[in-house]
Parts: sequence; structure tokens; C-alpha cells
Amino acid sequence: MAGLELLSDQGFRIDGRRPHELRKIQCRLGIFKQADGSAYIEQGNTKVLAAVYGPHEIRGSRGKALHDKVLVNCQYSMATFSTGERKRRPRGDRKSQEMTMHLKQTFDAAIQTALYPRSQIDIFVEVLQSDGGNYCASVNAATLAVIDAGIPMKDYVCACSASFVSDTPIVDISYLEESSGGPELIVATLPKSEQIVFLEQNSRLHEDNLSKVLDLAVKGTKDVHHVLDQAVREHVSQVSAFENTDQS
Amino acid sequence: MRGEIESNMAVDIRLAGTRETTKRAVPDEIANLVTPGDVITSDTGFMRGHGTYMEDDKLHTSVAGVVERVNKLICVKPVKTRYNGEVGDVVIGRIIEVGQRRWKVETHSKLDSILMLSSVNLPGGELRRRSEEDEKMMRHYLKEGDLISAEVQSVFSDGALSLHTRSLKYGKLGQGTLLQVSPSLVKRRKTHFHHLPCGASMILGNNGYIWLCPTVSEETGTETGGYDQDLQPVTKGDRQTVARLRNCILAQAAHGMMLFDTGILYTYEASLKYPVKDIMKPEVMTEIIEITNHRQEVEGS
Amino acid sequence: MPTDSRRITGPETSQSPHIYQKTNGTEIVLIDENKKRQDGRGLGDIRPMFLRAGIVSQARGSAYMEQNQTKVICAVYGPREIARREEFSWKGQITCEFKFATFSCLHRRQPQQDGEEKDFSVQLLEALEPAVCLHKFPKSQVNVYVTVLQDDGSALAAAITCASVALADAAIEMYDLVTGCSARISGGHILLDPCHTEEYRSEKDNTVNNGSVTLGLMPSLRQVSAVTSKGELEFEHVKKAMDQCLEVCQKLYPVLQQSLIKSVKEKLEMDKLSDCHTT
Amino acid sequence: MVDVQLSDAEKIYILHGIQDNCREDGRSCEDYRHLEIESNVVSNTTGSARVRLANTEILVGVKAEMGNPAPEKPDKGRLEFFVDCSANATPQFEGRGGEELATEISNLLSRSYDCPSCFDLSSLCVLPGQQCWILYIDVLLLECGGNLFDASSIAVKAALFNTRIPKVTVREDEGHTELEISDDPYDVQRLNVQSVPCIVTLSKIGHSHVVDASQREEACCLARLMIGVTEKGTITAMKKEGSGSLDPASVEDMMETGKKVGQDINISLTCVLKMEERQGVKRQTIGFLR
Repeated sequence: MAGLELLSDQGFRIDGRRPHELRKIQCRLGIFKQADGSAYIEQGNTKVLAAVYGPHEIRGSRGKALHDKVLVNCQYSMATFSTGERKRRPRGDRKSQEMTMHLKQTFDAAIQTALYPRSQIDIFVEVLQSDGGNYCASVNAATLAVIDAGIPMKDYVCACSASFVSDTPIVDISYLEESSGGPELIVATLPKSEQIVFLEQNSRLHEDNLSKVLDLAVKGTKDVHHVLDQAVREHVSQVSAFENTDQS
Repeated sequence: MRGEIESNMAVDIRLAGTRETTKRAVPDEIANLVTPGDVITSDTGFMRGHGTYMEDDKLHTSVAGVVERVNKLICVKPVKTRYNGEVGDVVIGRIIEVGQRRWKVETHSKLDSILMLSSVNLPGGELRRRSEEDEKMMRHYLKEGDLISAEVQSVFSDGALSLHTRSLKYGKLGQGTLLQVSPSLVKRRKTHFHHLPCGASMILGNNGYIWLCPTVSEETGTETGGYDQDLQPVTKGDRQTVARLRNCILAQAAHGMMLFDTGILYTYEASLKYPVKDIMKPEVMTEIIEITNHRQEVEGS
Repeated sequence: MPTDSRRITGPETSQSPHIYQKTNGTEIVLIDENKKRQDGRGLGDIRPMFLRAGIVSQARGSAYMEQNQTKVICAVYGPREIARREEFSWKGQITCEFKFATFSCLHRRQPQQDGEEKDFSVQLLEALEPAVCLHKFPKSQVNVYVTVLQDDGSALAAAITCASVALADAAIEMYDLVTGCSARISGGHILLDPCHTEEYRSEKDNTVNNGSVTLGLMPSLRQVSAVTSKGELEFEHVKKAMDQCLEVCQKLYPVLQQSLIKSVKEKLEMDKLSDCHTT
Repeated sequence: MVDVQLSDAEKIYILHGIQDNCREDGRSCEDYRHLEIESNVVSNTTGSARVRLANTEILVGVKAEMGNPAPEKPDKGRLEFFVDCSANATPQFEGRGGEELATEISNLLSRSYDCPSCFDLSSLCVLPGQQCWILYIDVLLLECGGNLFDASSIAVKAALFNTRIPKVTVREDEGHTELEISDDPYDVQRLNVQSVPCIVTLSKIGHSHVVDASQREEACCLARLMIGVTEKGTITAMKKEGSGSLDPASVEDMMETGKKVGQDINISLTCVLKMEERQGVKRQTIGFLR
């Protein structure tokens, strides 16, 4: 890596984190009034909004309805100003279509789809600012939005990325680390039951190191889960505390 | 701060930063709070209710909410969700499709609800037979966009609701305002129809749809099942009462308060010192909600 | 696309030479000292108008209109059933497509609709919609195609007038016809029915009170069905320009009526002739 | 527009209310709902702003990029408007569902900015005939609660006020010119948005007209007039929209109201934006975390 030291001799990354440290996560549930569920998450400078509509009657052609489970419909979209260089189209390009598919697969695995036969759940994700880990932030935001909508899930789905730089695995990589050409591993898990629902790896990584990187990424998802869970608990406590006092 | 100086200005632009965060002091985490994936119990003697699932012989949660136990049944109720209908619920719905001998009704459920031609009172009395003529007249009775109040008659196996309006209190709704709040804010109570002393009527639908209208005298309107509508202008006074109630209910909903008749009246009374439109201002909202809360605590204890 | 191999191809993105033309450093004078415009018209004079209905034989209805060098043709098809209907509606639908022919302007237009043409299509639709009895053809659609064969200013206004005649010629039930008129505002002056050189262009006319107004009127109901403006203008001037456009629109009404009467008469005579032949 | 279905009786109730100058939420016909604004919310843009008007939420990002000026305007930069209706706002916008509305908004925005007297494009010129700034103004619609045109235009004006374009120095070096873009965040060029317009939509409902219509009111409206109004009270663009028609006299009335309200909006917007600026760097961005 010419001129760019991803990991300093002292063991710090460009943004000052240690290899195993996540970026700061801030999130909020219930952003929108009209959607059934919504959430906003900031992971460092990556900022994502998610909205969930449903479960509701299938819109458009009835033919899409599944007789034994709910149809999970996703759309991944990036604001044209979200990237360093302006994007020409917010969606419809190959990359976002792929993301849309990945999101759909991820949430098909986590939502208890059998509970709502013949209906549909929409998950819409909008990346407002992108600084690496778009998929991860999207999954994390969508999880919160699904929970906010009160849709039953087996567990949270949390996603985290990892890379491998100068013999050290690093977690939750930023755009700079992502674009340096090193390997990138993305994983989404159900943290409590420790199951992997999505796994992707790009670029070259020696097989001996795979487990090290994967372990760190999975650990990352658990850390993410911890933060999200905290936010959900706070949100629910706040809302229901109020409801209870009123009923007395 | 601008708001107070220029509260009567037609245009009111503020900075997001100047809004006082209405965040109440973070309360201690309430008891029995669970989030998706949590294990509630590994005791197999319990029955699995809503919001839970069984895996590895353990009872897990699938939503975020508080665990409720009724005898052997364990369920978790999420704070916010689509409407889950139960037989006997009062709902308000909008006709979205006129079909063969049935109407499709939007009730904020996971599937569209059904209103059968045989489940409505037609003009001319309850015992009248439904003729082929009636089938052709269906759009004449209720057409796309019309609002109705109804009761849940039964729940189909896939969860879709079947409604009926075979009581004089149900039927097509006339002039008034519809509000939408989260269904969880409307408590199941003995009555959901209220003629409030301030001169307006209110239907609190279990599905989170709330109907507000000026109170009409009993004889007119209800007799016909609402098919003949009174489209005469409503007086300005009635209109303002309805608008005030609307804003009060929305203020309560914005603060996550449960909605029922006395609570709404408290808010209404607390709001009386402000002009109707000012109730939409965040600081006024917070103030009247605090007054209401205080009063509820005092009177409740 | 077949290309001419002997021709020297220009650069891939070519520009019309007109933009490099020197304007001799002087502003174009719109009004001379005698209050006359470049083509000799007074401020409130409009160009002579030629209008004829029923000229495209395949279309259900059509019209052709000329205002000196501005030439517009319109064809109407339908009502026909909407193939892919999303929601049930008792009302019919109109679609409008506004297109400058590739050769119609000073610079070449692309064969596909560009942004300006799409904007004009929407404005045309909104000008015509109020005049058509949509409830008379539920579940079906009427398609209006307007092509500007030559643009010498006021194309949108001409398109509105022409399209309403074509709709009437197609025997689509209407509450009223729609007539269009444009005005150019320059300083304190209002120039009605501007030609190309008089039209407002934001790159040149950079002082306040330079702009244009286009109005669509249903003359017998005296209802405004379209109004648009461009350029920074004071409200008083817009109002004055609108009033003047209104008057012109009203004046155009008999011209439209006559052209329709003429086309109906012709059709009746044709029918009579064919009747004679058959009997 | 975003579809909301209403029954005939609801429409009549709204219509009579407007006639009585008492709307469903108690506002009078010329009242605007309370509006919240914040600028500088997306850090990798040249300027950005977020506007919330009741349930309408709009985010605008401005990105300045270098490009070639158009040959017919060699000494001027360009504004490029792009509107995206996010499916977050309503599932109706999924895929290309929001495109029609988006084009309508961006067309009217570019038309109302298309007069040199209200926005000086020559300030975006770097090297006449060769290099200029192109400002991509991207409007993202996140939630719909009615009156999208007005809210978009307000957000755009705020984002332009917030825009800071890096200074460029042109150096002649042995016949060829070199551009040097300053990377000092304080060595920037601001835009003059003093006379930039805001759009005011007047919705004709029954025999009266209202400003800042809610979604339910929009469902009752057959014809509306949209006017770009500057602080001075001039008009930069006007458009009638909808399937209905208007009486010439009521067009004048609507223009009159539009002028008054439009000036009000411009004045209080400028005032608020200046107030925000005075808070300076100490101000914490709130964004969607609140």
C-alpha cells in the first residue's frame, strides 16, 4: 500500500481505532410517522435510514402472493449525494440491485415469514451518507425498523465487515480501508443463536487467515447487537413506561 | 423562542436545534422487557402465544416488548404493530374495492378485510332479503373511498377479518375527520363510541383509526344506516371543536399516550387557553400533555 | 443507422453554428422608436393564423395550424381501452406527447423527447384536461400527439389551440375548446404572440422584468386552464400580460369554431357523396 | 401527487371548512404549518439542509463539480436539479413509481431558478469557456405530508445558503493554465442567495384557496397554482397544475396571496438561516438523531 499506512506501527488505524474496535454507532427508532416501522443508524460517517411497511395486502399483481408465507420485498437505494463523487442514479444499477437481493435473502432468513401468508412486507433502505460498510449499516438499520414495526423475527440480524491488513484482522472497515484493495469479508448473523445468515468475501485472503477474520467479524456483529439491543430496550421502555402510567 | 414572539405569524420557520428535546429522563428499564431472540423460559409447561416461538425446547421471543402471562399462556406484545383483529372489536375502515357480493375494506391489518353484502343493514329494514337488485346497487350503497364503522365478525384462517355493520350504530360515516394512530394506543374498552360533552362525537377504532364528527341529534342519520348523508355545512363552532380534538389526540399520540375518552377530554380542557392551530406547536403540545399527565395522576390516585 | 461514408463526420458532440454567431455586441432591439416590432407588428398585434381541422386521414381527429413560421400539427387517437390499468377509475385518461421535429428549431432536436419537451407535454395535458368530459369514456384513454414542424416562437400556445381543435375534430366530448396565447414581457412592454427572436431566453435577458407568460383559456366558460411564466417579473406585469393574453384567447375563439364548422361540413358532404354512390 | 383516498362526505367537510376559513387542523387558509430546518447535515456535500414540514421530510445535498460550461454560455456555471422520491416515503414510490412527481418538482425548481437576476450563474465561472462549477442540487424526499413543492424549494434555498465552494486560483504557467483548488475549509466562496425564490403552492378548493395544503386537502384540490416568489416579491416562475381550471379573477387572488406568503417565507427563512450561522461550529448537528 503505497503511501497509505492502514495500520500504524503502534497498531492504530487511519481513523485512530484499534483493529478490533467498531466505529461509533448511534441509532434511533421510529423516525417516520407514516411507515409502520423506521429507524436511522450512524456507523461512523455511514448514515442509513430504513423504513418498513407491512405486513399488508400484496400490492400490484396478486400473482406474487405466496400461499404459505409472507413476501419480503426490499429496495436498496443510495442518495445521489451520499458518495464522495456524485452518483448519477439512486438505484437501478447493478450494485444496488445486488444489495437489494442480499437484503431480501438476509431478512427472509430472519423474519418469521410463515406467520403472514399471502401478505407482504416492504423494507426500504436509503443510504444518506456512505463511508464503507453500506450493507452492514443497511442490515442493522433495517433490523431496527423491522423491530419498530413489531414484526416477529427469530432474532436480530446484525452485520459487520472485516479485513486483513499486515497480518492483523481489522473490523468494521471504513471506505478508505475498503477501497485499498485488501480482502473484505462481510457477515450477517443472528447473534443470540450464533447463526450466519449472510457471508461474502471479496479479493484475496489466505485460507489460514479466513477463520481469524471471520471470528473477528462475527464478534463485531455481537458488539453491534449489544448496541442495537440497548437502543431497542431504551426505546421500548420509554414508550411503554408512559403507556402503563396512563392506564393506572 | 421565535414561536413565542411571533405565534400569530402565518409562516413559522424554526431551527431543529432550538427545539427542546422532549425526551423524558430515560426511565429505568421496565421489568420483563424482552427483545427478539431472548429466551423466556426453558420450562416446557407453557403455551406459546403471540410474539414467541419454540426452538430447541426453549421459548424464545420474536418481538420487542413486555412479557405477559395469563395462566399457562405466554405472549409478548410489541409496542407498535399493524392491527391484529379480534372478534367483537370496533373498527373504522375505508372501502377500497367493490366485488361480487362483498366489499374489500382497508383496516390497517395485514390483509384487507371483507364486508359481505349479507353482513350489512340495507335501507328498508334489517329483515329484508338481499335480492339480485341489491347486488347491482352495491356501489350505490358503499363505493371506493367511503368510510365505515364496523365490528369484527370473525377472523379467517389466514388472519383476514370479516366485518359486519348489522347494528344501527355502525355503517357509513358522514362528514368529519379521520385520524390514524398506532392501534396499540387504543385500549379495548366497553364502548368505543363517545358523545363528548364538548359537542363532538368520537369513535375510537381498535385498529387505530379515529373518527371525529360533530354530534348529530339521535333521530337523524343513524336510522338510515348512514346511506343518506347530510351534506349541509357544519357550523364553524362545531368545526373548531373537532379540529381542537383532532390536534389534542395527535398530541397525545405523538407523546405515546394511551387514548380514551377522559384522557382526551383532559387534554382538550388543558388546550382551551390556546387557539386551535397553536396546539400543533411542539412547545404547546408538551405543555398540555404535561398538564394532562399531572391531572391523570392526581385523579387516578 | 445508414451513414454516408463520403461525408466528413463532425465531432461527436457537435454544436449548432448559431451559438457562435456574433450579435455585434448590441442587444437585439425588440421595439423601435415607432413602437413597432422587428416584423412590423404593433405590441398587441398577433400574427395571422391559419387553422384547419381533419387533415390526418388515419387519425380519429387532427388539426394543423400556422402562425407565420410557427407550424404545428396535431393528431388524436382513441378513446381506446387502457391496456394496463392499475386502479379502477370512472374517469377516462388523456395522454399528451409534445415533440419538436428534429429540424424544427435553429439547432437540431434529438429524436427522443428531451426535458423541455416532456415539460411541455405535461403543460399541454394540464391545459386540455379541464376541457374534456373525462367521465364520458370510463376505463379508456385518448392519445394526443403534437408535433411542431417549425418553431418560430409561441409553440406551446399554438400546440394548445391546435390540440383542442384536434380533440373536437375527433368527436371527443368537451365542455369547451381551449385557446392559447403567449406574451413576452420586456421592461415595461408586453409583446403578444412573440416570434423566435422575441422569445425570452434566460442567458441574454438578465434584468428584472424580462420574461414570458403563456395562458390557456376555455373561452366560452371563461376559465383559465393553463398559465405558466418564465423569468423574474413583477406581479403587476404578469397580471397585465395575462389580461392581454386573455383577450387574445377570446378573440381566437371564432377562428377555431369556423375551422371546425368547415371540417364538419366537408365530412357531411363526403358522407352525402358516398351515400349517392351506394344508392 | 401521492394518492390519498377520501369519501365524498369527507371532501365536503374539508371544502366547507375552507370556505369558513377553518381547516381540519384549525389553521386559517393562509397559515403555514410549523416548519423545522437544519443545514449542514451531510458532511460529504458542498452544502446540505433538511426540512421538516409537519410530516413532510426533505433532505437536500448540493455537490459542486468542475465541468465545461455550455458553449452558448461560456462564462457561466450551471445548476442541475435532481429529485428522488424515496420509497421510504411511501411504497408507491418503489422502483420508478416516484419518477413522474420527481420530474415535475425538478422542472419547476429549475424553471424558477432560471433567471440571471435571481441567481448569478457567472459567479460559478472559473475559466471562461473552459472550466466552471456545476452545482448538482439533489433533493431527496423522505416522507410525504403534503406541500412537497414548497418544502423542496425551501430546503434547496437553505442548502444553497449553506454551500461553500472551495476557492480556485488560476495560474498562468508558460502558456498553459493551471487550476489550484484550495483545501482550506475556510478559504471558500459563498453563494448569494438573497434573491433566490421559494415556491408557494396555492390550492384551489371549492371557491377559496389555501396555502400549505395537507395531503387530505390535496386530495380535494383540482387546480393549484405554483409560484416562485423572491424576497422582493417578484415572480420567477408560475405554473398551474391539476385537472381543473381557474377563474381569471381567482388566478389574480391566488397570485396576490402567493406574493404575500412567499415574501414572508423568504424573509423568515433568511432570518433563521442567519441565526443558525451565528451559532457557528459549536452547533451540534441533530440530523435524524433526536
